Amino acid sequence: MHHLIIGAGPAGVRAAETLRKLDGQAKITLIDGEGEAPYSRMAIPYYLSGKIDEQGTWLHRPVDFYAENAIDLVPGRVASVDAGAKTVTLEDGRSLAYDKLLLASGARAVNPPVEGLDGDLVHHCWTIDDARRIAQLAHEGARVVLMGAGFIGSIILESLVARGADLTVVEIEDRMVPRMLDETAGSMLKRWCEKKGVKVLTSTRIGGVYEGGGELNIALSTGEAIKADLLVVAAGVTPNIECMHGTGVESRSGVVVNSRMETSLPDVWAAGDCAEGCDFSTGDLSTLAIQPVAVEQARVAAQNMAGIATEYHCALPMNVLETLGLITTSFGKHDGLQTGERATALDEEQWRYIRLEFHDGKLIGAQTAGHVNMIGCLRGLIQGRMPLGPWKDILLREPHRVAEAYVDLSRGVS
Amino acid sequence: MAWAKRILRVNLTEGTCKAEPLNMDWAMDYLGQRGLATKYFVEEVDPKVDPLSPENKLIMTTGPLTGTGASTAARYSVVTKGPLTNCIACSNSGGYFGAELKNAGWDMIIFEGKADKPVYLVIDDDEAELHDASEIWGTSVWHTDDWIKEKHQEPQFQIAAIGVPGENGVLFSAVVNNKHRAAGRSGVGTVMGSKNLKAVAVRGTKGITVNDPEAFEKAVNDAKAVIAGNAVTHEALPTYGTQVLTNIINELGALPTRNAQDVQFEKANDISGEAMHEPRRTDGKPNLVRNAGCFGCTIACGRISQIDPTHFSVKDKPQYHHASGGVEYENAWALGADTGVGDLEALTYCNYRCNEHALDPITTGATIAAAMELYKIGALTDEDTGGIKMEFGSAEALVAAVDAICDGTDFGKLLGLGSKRLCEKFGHPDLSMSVKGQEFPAYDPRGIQGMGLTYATSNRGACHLRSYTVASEVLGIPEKTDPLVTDGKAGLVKVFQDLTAFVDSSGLCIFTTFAWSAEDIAPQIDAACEGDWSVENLMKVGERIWNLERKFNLDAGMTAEDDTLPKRILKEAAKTGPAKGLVNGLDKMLPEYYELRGWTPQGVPTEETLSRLGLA
Amino acid sequence: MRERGAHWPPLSILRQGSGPLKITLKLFATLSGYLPAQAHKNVVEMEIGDGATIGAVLDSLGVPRQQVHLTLVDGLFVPLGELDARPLRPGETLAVWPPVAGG
Amino acid sequence: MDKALVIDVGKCTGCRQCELACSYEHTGTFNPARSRIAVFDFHEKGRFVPYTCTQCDQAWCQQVCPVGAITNEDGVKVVDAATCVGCKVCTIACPFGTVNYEPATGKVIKCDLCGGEPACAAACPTEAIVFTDVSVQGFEKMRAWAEKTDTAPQANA
Repeated sequence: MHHLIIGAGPAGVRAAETLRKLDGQAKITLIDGEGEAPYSRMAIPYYLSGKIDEQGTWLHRPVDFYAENAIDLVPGRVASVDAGAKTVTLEDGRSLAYDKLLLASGARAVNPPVEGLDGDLVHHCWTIDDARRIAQLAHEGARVVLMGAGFIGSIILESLVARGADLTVVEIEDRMVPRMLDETAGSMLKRWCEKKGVKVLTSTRIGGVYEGGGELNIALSTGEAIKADLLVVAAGVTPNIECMHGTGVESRSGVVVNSRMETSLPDVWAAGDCAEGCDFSTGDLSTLAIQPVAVEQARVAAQNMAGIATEYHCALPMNVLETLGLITTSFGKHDGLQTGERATALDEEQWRYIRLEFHDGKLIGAQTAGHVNMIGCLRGLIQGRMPLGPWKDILLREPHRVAEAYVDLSRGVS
Repeated sequence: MAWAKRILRVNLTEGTCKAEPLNMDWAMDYLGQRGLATKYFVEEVDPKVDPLSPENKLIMTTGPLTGTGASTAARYSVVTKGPLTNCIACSNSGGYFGAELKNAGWDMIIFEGKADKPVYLVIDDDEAELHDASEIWGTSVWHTDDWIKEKHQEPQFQIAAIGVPGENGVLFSAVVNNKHRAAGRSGVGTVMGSKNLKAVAVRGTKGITVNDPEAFEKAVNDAKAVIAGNAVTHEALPTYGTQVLTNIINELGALPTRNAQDVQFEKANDISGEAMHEPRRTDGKPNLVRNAGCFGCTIACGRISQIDPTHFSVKDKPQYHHASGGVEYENAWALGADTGVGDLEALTYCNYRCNEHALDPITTGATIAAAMELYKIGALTDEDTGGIKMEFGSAEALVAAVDAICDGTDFGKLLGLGSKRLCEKFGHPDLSMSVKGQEFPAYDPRGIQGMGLTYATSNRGACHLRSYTVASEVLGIPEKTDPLVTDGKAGLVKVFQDLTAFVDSSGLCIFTTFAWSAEDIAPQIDAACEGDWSVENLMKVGERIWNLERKFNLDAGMTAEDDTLPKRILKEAAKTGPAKGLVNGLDKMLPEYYELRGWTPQGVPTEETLSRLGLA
Repeated sequence: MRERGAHWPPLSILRQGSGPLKITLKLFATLSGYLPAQAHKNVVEMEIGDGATIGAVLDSLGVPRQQVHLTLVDGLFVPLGELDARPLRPGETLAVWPPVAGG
Repeated sequence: MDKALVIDVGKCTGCRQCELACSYEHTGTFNPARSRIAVFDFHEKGRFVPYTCTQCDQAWCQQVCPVGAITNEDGVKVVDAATCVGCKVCTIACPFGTVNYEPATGKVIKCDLCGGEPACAAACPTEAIVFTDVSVQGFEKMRAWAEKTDTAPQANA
């Protein structure tokens, strides 16, 4: 039995590890498209801020983890897949046969249609190699412009400030992290960043980027232009599914998977950022591109590949973000349903906010700013679909008592 | 170490909050909490100050052990000049508030002046800020607690507050924290109200260290083992709470009944600790839900009760149908035996209301009892009571009277004076069972003679918690003495007073002394704190505190004539029980006590005594 | 501390002396479980043999001596050492508690 | 894991000795705010509920940790503070809320059973928290509660 896994990010590695546990004999191959030691993107901001070195980003230490577990790490990028012949062809022409294939090829950063994003002073912050380049340019006092204040932008923002950069953030939408936070929280985060000395330009578009004299001239939709030593582009990611073209696999933005992480092709599974599966919050298909979902999907896919039928009951969107010390989270249907009920509590002075969304006596979504204590309970309540009973009315008034509600509902014997 | 070494000074007039270092020289002489705060108080406040004027100050204070892992290290005290007594006041409470204050990094808060409008103080570790309390002024402790947590989105706040009576000058208002733990006596909550200070909310996350961690761990574990191995602290108190005393003291003929006209109550067993365990006829559930501990307490004597929802007191009031603090011995006595009411559910309701509105239940019950006697002799009329038939034994009258105090009706305002001023106003001062303006608690000094001296000499007015000789005279702790004799009681009272003074200054609960001797306590303090904290030195600290308090009271205008007991206790013999025919023999004990204290026959500490204690 | 077995069965002791007499027995707190079935709220009136001591009465009900801490006869304290020497007289009330404390 | 923390809610008096012991064990200070076990006070129900990690089999925290800072040592999920980068993903992934981020240290903390001698159980005066054989019925009951909120992928086999 040969399990072939495309992609050595958290999903690929988790799948390989799970497969090895379930089957001591199978051949397991992990194709690493970046040619690096498998690492975690989640750790990049901490590498950039100097909190950890490169090794600190590695998915597993010691280095001989893969050798010890007989997982073949093959550097290379996959050019195509032949699902009929059950082979994978790499860009360098090598061909690998498989019995079972897992697509865990992840996603990649994309550029918006803006002129001048291909210069040497413009970088994404997605791969460890991107991070190395940024580290060279984002020195103390460097003028850095960050394009995009989404999840990735906001998480590396802190690293750039930690490096001593003079930072300006440019975001098209009217607030920071618009897909994760509402107007109140997103605006609070903006004010927070501004208080910490970061310029944040929302509802602003970068019109063009021009390099000259070793610096960048960045034109803004407001008519202004700013000079910079580095532009970091964090304008979104797209699933890496090009290698599946021609296989006939069902795909939308990602490769579509069912509850067992099976694609429409026999013996081909997908997990992580490249997979498009059921979204817990909407019941629709979506690519969530988040760490917890990627590893959970990978484990489920691996179990199924090993012959243990396992279902995955939809992915719950959830995020946690620390931006210059302000921690924000969002869970599930954080913007709620029209037919639902909502509770919010805002303390501007203490930089705290919580918003809960209810439907049918249950919690369906939440977002917070400035709360850290027992925050995982929000996931428990939402994904466990726990009937709140009398707690719903209490939480409508006092949403910050959510941990208490959870403990009472799960452990209290009424 | 152990001390946070920092105090918070809140000037309510100016609206300022400032940190200052703790005076460590004073800490070495007075340990903390009761002793140290009293030292600060007497240094800063004119003894003749009007307790309800802005010139009075109010100190909330923790002990060095408060918030550490020592068993019962929950305590904080409120020190001020009491409006009920015009003496130094120091009321001690448990729950979670004190430990939280300490964990926020504060040994004490000194409140001075008076806010021009109602405020509450919020402490979040190092940050302290006054907030507008106009939305909670005029509401209960319970509402205030909920409101502040909701307002600040902080369920982890520990909150101490006053109720409406404290705002309105009811002279026996307490400070209640965690909704059912009270710094109960002498009207400390009334002082808070007079300063327009509604509540203090605190969140602490800084951590508390001790001087010698290894020695502390050993001392604390040894002491916990003593508590766990002692039948009183390991079985009786958790199971029955202090309420186990009701039947004992009644059998002894020392349960003051119907305003101390009698010394035995025929319905004692109906309101006892045993009764709280009995399934009720109506709903088959016992009054008692469970026992509860204060912060760090390995005894857990606290009572959590739930009132019978069909009982007349709460039938139409679902807001009282939940569990909350149940009656303790003193409360059951004051609200029950002393008023002649044997209805446990009614007492529990009244206890809830005392907690909800921060009233001292001892003075509340004893004042209602005095009003019942005034009513009986016709001195108080239906017109005065607003139509309430203030008859001994009437649960309806009791409930109505407590409601009247909480609601601030005309009759409630009369009762809010306390029994001394009430009885004076209606021409029968001798019917107030009080010393220095404060009602005595649940031990009749005719049946337990030592308690007579305890009450007469207590520095905060009549009180059992200044020298609990009941431990010896009734319970045989540390050794049994005869409750009916006066011999040897002067010495007993002095030792108990000094011991209690230092325990009250440590952060520990005095109830530990049912199991612990000073030899169990001293090593814990000594390991936690720098300095010498041998038993010998601690007893001297206790004596120093006692004399400091005494000196303040004398400077405030008190004299030896105030070291007395109600006429009834001194002249009217007990009618039943072992003490039948006896009055309290205070005149035999007091001169010996003064002498043992090193005081003149006029009850004034001699120069020699003062200099020996470093008070000259 | 005596073994309970030394006094078991205790009937011979209860019957010693000239004849039965009535006393009131009160057992409180955790001792209430040792009261005879006809007891009401910690109290029972019972017949004992003339000359029966406090100790004998307690033994007859199986009250463990190590749980007997505070003993009052008509409200007066009886030291533990005297329980077996103190006979109960007609009409007296014997009240007994395990180790307890209050506040 | 042979032994586990078994919590009997009915025995808890709310004294918080467990929080004191836990914080002292892990930080050297008495600081309930940094305890890995928390006692919830449901005052109006007359109920205290000590709450901490059950070392669940699913080990959400361990699974999601992007840098492998959480390991499974004989069933106990242990955070290696040196490896933890403070990304907090485990704090949102744990559906029980028992992994918490400490701003003071920039790391996450959770119950580690004190290396086999849990300080909370040793400090509990009423045996509301005992460290005992997992076969004890109370633990199964507790696990059952935990499973009510179980969001694990369900294995059909």
